[in-house]
Amino acid sequence: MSDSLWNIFIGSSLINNFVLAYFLGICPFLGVSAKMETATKMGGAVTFVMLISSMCAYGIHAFLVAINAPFLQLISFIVVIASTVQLVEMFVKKMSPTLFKALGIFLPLITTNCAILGLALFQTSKGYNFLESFVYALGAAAGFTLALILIAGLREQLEFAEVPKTVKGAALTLLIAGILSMAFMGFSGLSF
Amino acid sequence: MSAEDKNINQGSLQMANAKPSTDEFIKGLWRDNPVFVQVLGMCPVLAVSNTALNALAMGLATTFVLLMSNILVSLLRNFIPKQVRIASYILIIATFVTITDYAIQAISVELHKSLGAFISLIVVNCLILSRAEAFASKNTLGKSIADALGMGLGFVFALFCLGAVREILGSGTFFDIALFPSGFQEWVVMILPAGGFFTLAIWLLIFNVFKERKQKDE
Amino acid sequence: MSSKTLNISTSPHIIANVSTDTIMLNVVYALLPVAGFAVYSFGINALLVILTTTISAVGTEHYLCKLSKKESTVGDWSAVISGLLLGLTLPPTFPLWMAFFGGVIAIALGKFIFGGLGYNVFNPALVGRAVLQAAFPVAMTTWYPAMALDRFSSISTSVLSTPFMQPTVDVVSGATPLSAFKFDNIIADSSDMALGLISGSTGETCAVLILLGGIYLIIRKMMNWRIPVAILGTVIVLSGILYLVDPQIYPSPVFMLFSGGLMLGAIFMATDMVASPITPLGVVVYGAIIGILVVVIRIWGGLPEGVMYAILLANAISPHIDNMIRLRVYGTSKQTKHD
Amino acid sequence: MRSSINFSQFFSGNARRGTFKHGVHPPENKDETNGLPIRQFPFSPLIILPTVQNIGSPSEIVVREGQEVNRGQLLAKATGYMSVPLHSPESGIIRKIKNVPTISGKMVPGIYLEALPSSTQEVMDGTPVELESATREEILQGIQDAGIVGLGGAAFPTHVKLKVPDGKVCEYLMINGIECEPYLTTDHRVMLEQADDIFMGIRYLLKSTGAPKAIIGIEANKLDAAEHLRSNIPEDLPVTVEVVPVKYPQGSEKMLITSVLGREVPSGGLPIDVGVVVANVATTAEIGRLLPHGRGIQERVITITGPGVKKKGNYLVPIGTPLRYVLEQVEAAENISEVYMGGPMMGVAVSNLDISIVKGTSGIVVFTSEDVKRPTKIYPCIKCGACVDACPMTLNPSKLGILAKFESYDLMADEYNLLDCFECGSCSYVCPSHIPLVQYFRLSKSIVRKRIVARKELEYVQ
Amino acid sequence: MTDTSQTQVLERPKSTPMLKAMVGIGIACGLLIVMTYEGTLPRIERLKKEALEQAIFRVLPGTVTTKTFLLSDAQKLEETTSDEGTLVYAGYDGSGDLLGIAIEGSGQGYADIIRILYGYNPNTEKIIGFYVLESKETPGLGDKIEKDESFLENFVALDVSLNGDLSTIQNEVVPVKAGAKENPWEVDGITGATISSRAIANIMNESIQYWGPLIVQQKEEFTAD
Amino acid sequence: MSILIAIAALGGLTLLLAIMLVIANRKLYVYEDPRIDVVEDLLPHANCGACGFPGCRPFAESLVDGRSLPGKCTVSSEDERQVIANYLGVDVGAEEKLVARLACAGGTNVARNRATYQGMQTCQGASLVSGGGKGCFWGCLGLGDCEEVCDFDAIHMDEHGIPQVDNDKCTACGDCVEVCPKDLFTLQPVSHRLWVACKNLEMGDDILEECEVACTACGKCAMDAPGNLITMENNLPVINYSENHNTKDPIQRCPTGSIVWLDEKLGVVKGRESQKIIRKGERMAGES
Repeated sequence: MSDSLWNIFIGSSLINNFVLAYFLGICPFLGVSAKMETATKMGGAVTFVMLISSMCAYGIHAFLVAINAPFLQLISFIVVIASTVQLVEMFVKKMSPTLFKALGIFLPLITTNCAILGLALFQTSKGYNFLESFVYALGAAAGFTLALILIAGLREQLEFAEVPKTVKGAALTLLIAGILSMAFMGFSGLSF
Repeated sequence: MSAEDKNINQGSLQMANAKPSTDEFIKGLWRDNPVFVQVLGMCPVLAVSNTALNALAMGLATTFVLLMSNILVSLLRNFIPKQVRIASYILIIATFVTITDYAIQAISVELHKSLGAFISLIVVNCLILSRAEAFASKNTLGKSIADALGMGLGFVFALFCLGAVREILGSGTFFDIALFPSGFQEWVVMILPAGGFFTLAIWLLIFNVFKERKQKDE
Repeated sequence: MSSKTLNISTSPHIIANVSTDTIMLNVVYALLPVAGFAVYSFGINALLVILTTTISAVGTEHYLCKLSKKESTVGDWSAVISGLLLGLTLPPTFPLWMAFFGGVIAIALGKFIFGGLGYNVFNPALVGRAVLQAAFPVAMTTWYPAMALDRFSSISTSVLSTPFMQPTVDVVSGATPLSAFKFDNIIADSSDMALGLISGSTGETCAVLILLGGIYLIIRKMMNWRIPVAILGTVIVLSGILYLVDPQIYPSPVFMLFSGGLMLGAIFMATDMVASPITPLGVVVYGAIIGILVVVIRIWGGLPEGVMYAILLANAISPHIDNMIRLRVYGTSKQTKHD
Repeated sequence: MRSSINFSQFFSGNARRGTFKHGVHPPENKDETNGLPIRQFPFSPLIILPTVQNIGSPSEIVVREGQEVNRGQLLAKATGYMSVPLHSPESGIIRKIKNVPTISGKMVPGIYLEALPSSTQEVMDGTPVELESATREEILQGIQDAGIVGLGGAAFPTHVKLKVPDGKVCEYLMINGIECEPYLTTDHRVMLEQADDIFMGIRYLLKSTGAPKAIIGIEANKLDAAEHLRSNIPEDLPVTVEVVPVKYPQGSEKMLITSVLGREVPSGGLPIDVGVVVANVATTAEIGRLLPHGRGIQERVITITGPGVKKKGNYLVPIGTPLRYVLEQVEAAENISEVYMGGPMMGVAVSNLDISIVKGTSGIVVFTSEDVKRPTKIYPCIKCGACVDACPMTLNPSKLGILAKFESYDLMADEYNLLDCFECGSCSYVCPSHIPLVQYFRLSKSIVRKRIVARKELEYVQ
Repeated sequence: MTDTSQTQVLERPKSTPMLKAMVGIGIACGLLIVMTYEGTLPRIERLKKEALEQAIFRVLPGTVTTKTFLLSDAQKLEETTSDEGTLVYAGYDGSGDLLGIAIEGSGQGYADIIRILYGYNPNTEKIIGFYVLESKETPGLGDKIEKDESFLENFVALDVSLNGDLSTIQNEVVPVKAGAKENPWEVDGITGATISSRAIANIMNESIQYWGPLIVQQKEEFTAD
Repeated sequence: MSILIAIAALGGLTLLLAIMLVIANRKLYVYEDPRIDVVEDLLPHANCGACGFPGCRPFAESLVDGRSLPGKCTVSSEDERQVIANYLGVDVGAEEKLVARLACAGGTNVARNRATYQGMQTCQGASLVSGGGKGCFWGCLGLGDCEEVCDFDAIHMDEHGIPQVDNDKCTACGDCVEVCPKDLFTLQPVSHRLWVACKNLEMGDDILEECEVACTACGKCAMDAPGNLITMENNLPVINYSENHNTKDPIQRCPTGSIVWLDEKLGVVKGRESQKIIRKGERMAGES
């Protein structure tokens, strides 16, 4: 069942949004969605890392199939992705201390961002070819960034709202995410 | 996130005072519950908590990985240079996750299917890495085991809380046993992603209310 | 002259004769004919559903205010609007216990957690409906034909189904024009749709009355006319283009306009002031987004109807619209101002 | 992306030619007094003169207790450029020199002057400023010496305002006869009754600013005044009369300039940045009347009106007349509850009847407890956008109000142009939720200004 | 400030311990994983096989034994023991008579791809059983395709008989509205789950169009011993 | 076979990774003093700014740099400061504890209102409307902005609408000083026992119509005070704290009690002469 690239993109960004439908990457999502600025930066970082790790994952998978060692899939994925991310992290720390400060402890946590490993695992299990994987990663990153930015906008606005004290914080973000997740259900079944 | 910061701080301060391991165990269960208080490891909590069984299995799998990695990290803590610690921890964690993955497949293919990719995703559960980084790498084996068990069981508890609510309301069953007479209207939303968000948010609210009450009492 | 002290306050010392509660009350007035027609065409069932949602929304608002030790805000009529709107978007034979639950959710989740009136980033009624749609998809898509003969004499058993139990389907379900189009490629008669002689949610069927209500509010300047105009305009243009491309596959703009909840959504839901942008250009963009999403979801999506999702999504986007589209402040250059 | 998009004007509606964007239409309530000619107000037996009557520095008292002074005699001299002298409004004896209350609530040094009952109240003349021979600077000096401040209400020293800075050219002298405040008819009557003084004043102003042309801006609800002025323009004077639509706050100089010339005064700038100098019509008339005699200002025209007053009218009131005395004379009602100096849109509520009329008092509006319509309840902002559609500065008062409520003052100033707000009150007027927007903004502005000063000081220290 | 610079120097370790630690851990981990993999592999394969057989029993009721057939590149069906390639499974009753063929099909559902297994009787040219292998359809709505009894009844004897020259099926499998089934080749939809039920019919239609002629033409492969 | 593959693959992979990390470590290393984190952890996280830095982290940085001493942090306890000092091996740098003090005592029981203020119920808002409705222009408006702004629960409005500072809880963060539109708060060392609880610049008894406890600028305190301890400036007594001010004498003859003394046991006390006002005030409070 080959799908058009466009539908793969719509699927991974809107229908099966990584955050709102698969719950991937919730931790950074809760942390950095408070401000638009950090949200966009984080979105950029995740997009970058996703594209890299999607390509890495494609290569690794091909390699592991070649040497007939499927049992090494998970560990190789995570190790390669983690090291790539760590490189990025060091690079950012060196190049832009302000960006590093803004993303704070979440840069190392990109490594432990399920969205990135999830992407690698899903694209492999769906058996996408290189181009499809790339589009899939692009869609996933776009969806992640979209969700992040939408929530950041709402949270920024709710900074200036009389939110009951008990609800403030993670609970509020989760509730918004829940409502957004329902709104995204409107995209289900979307295909061109 | 301040809750998390605080916890790490507490962790680092606690290494100074010699507290018994039981403390490490109990704190993870309730006071510093990884999910409800620290808001860590959300992905599996939300994704596989649509039935109580899945939640329990996932929780136990995570606890196993957490325990084993905490043990290893604690043992190797003086051997691993600081710069490569994260990479090493991830290696260790990934190994145990792979092991768990195969073990669950060997137990039940059905269960493995319903947990899906989320077993593999235990690797990136922030909880495990943060315990390895913040606790096991600085503490003795005994304490690390206690911490892992406490946090792990706290995680199981949280997952179970979610899974039970979502399964009972969403499917009208509990561990696949029908709880209600036939004709019960399932609240489908509970097993949908949105329901996961809502249920977790409501549990967080309950914990917040408890916290506020306690503060008021003080 | 009196010896008592004068009152002092800040300028201006006179105010225009409008008040938030009168605005809200007028929205209720505008909704009443729609609700009346709903009762006329779907009978006693619709009446019960609308009453239930309204009562539960108002009750929840009152109770939550009490719980948070605030003065009850029931008097501003906004909860009544949410309850009424929710009732108008539900199927006529919707179980009352679910409707009640929907009213509670609309206020608690759609409004209270954000800090009450003025801070609800989503339209509360739609949040309630979205949860109901997700929770009870079957009940939410079980339709009842309009103008049934026994509509005033009998109450559907599904309406009165026991709380927490599945409704018993006792009526021949009538498909909505949209689902008929989506799944069976049948296009309903447009004059029937305009007059509300079709099945659908209680309040979405009579486009004429909805339009009249909207015009009343626009004349009284209690509604931003740009929003419905932008939404309906976008839908007409987009579906018009598609219709011209291939009238066999794509429905006509008239059908798009009068079917489903588009009218009700465009006029009464999307215009929720709190959850929509504030600048004139902003609301036009907002309306256009809703229009595009409605067409996309209806034509290419898996669901027959997408107005609710479109508005919720646009609600989420509206802070960004407000952030990006601002009025040029008097005396500032037309170029982007940098600090 | 942050600023608006160019064609936003198209969507914002309300962008008629010949007027500014947005604005409101409060009920005018001018009919009761606009037909009443200006009448001399009785001299009060006691005059209380605060030394702070203008924006800028206070004047310095040059008389001593017990001294007898004549009407028009200098009582306090200017203490610098941003200051004007104070002249005696009545012939009398200085009773006391001590702190007196002002409308701002502050106590400032002041003079208690007891009128001499037998005095004829003849005005003392000074050195005239000859129109033909005086230089620009001499005219400005003459205006300062006459103690003239903006009589429209702002009380900004007129000579400062008229000064065209080096390098700037004044293309138009704009005479502001708009009077958009409800209730007030002061300028209306001045234009009808003091046309000659106005034209004389314009001569002085044209000379001092170097402007080739003067425009008198009048709102369409004072067509009789416009007609009267138009038909009396001296042939040699390059003056035109422009009638602009009735809309509040047309009388703000920025709005007037936009309406008449289609130019926008840049944010943070002055009218002279677009080649215009604006003077209030009453101020102009006063200049035309006082300068040829070298007199100081001792009285002004005030509209005294409102439901709480029996003898409504336009009065020529000596400056320093205590408010209590004024209200007694016009037979104010027993149950007065609110008194405003200025109009109801931008005027200041009086907290204490012991204060007195000052140069900037353009009107007194009295409400009784029965007429006051107070918002009973403040609702949360529902983002209806009424304020956005009202703000003449095209700000976003809704957002500003929410930010002010949550004390994000810096954000208000940096992102939402708080400091461009001139507190016209349009937003509060239309707000259905009765949010005290103007008060929020006034507070926010004062805090932001304080912070800016503090920041500058810090930079200076560093 | 001297101690600060000292710390800085101390913070930079030598490279060898880093290399040693990493490689050591890597090798140890590799060992552990391989051991687990090898240890669990037989059981996992057995479990998988059992699960597959169970599924086959469901779509071909009464099956006692099964055989796996591979579709070769030359469009030939051959019995096989491997689990690679395009496979179908034949089910036989106790007396060794062919009950039917279990065929896998997949296609786009409402939320994601749906994988189904259905039983096809090449003798009667009817579909005789149906089972959902994998679906992420909306619980309570789309997942009725697995539970709805009246829907499953469609597949007890769904007519997919071939046309005269055995090139394709005579009547396409057509989804219709719930309760509107008139012909044996029509599939009754599910109220409220129209898309998912349609998807099943479409997947089946596409699949049987392909497999029907193939299997009937090589029917003897299955009966030959 | 698969064992060999696994070992080779993983070994190779980790080796590659390690090499990469080693290189990265060399090339891209950014040094940050780890003590900053530790010190920040030890600070109270109040981010109150009383130390003169924008928050706890910048203060921690300056502590580690040696630019400031732990004593600057007025929020943390003596012990906590000592811990930081020990950790960094520096002096605590003790600073005397400061507390906020209010220069007004004109509660609703003794002060008159000129007008009834309507609008925003904050002092800052009210002060913009003719200075608020209070008779005394300089006096406390009593709407509690300081209570609201205090993060340490150290300020509470009493029954007459005058803020009372809890000396134990006050950290001298200065928020109340900043927020008070009438500038009535000052930060003073706790050892300053004598202070003036009035700020009105009027002279003579006229002011008493507005407020019974206002300073009338009679100058008796200045006369009674030893040496140059008190001088009158702008109709108000000014206390020269560099003089020895450990005497209660100046307050004794104050007719309105506007100069006060902090007694260790009794709290804030007023002079003999003003006792009648306090009694009167109490009685009035009882009646209302």
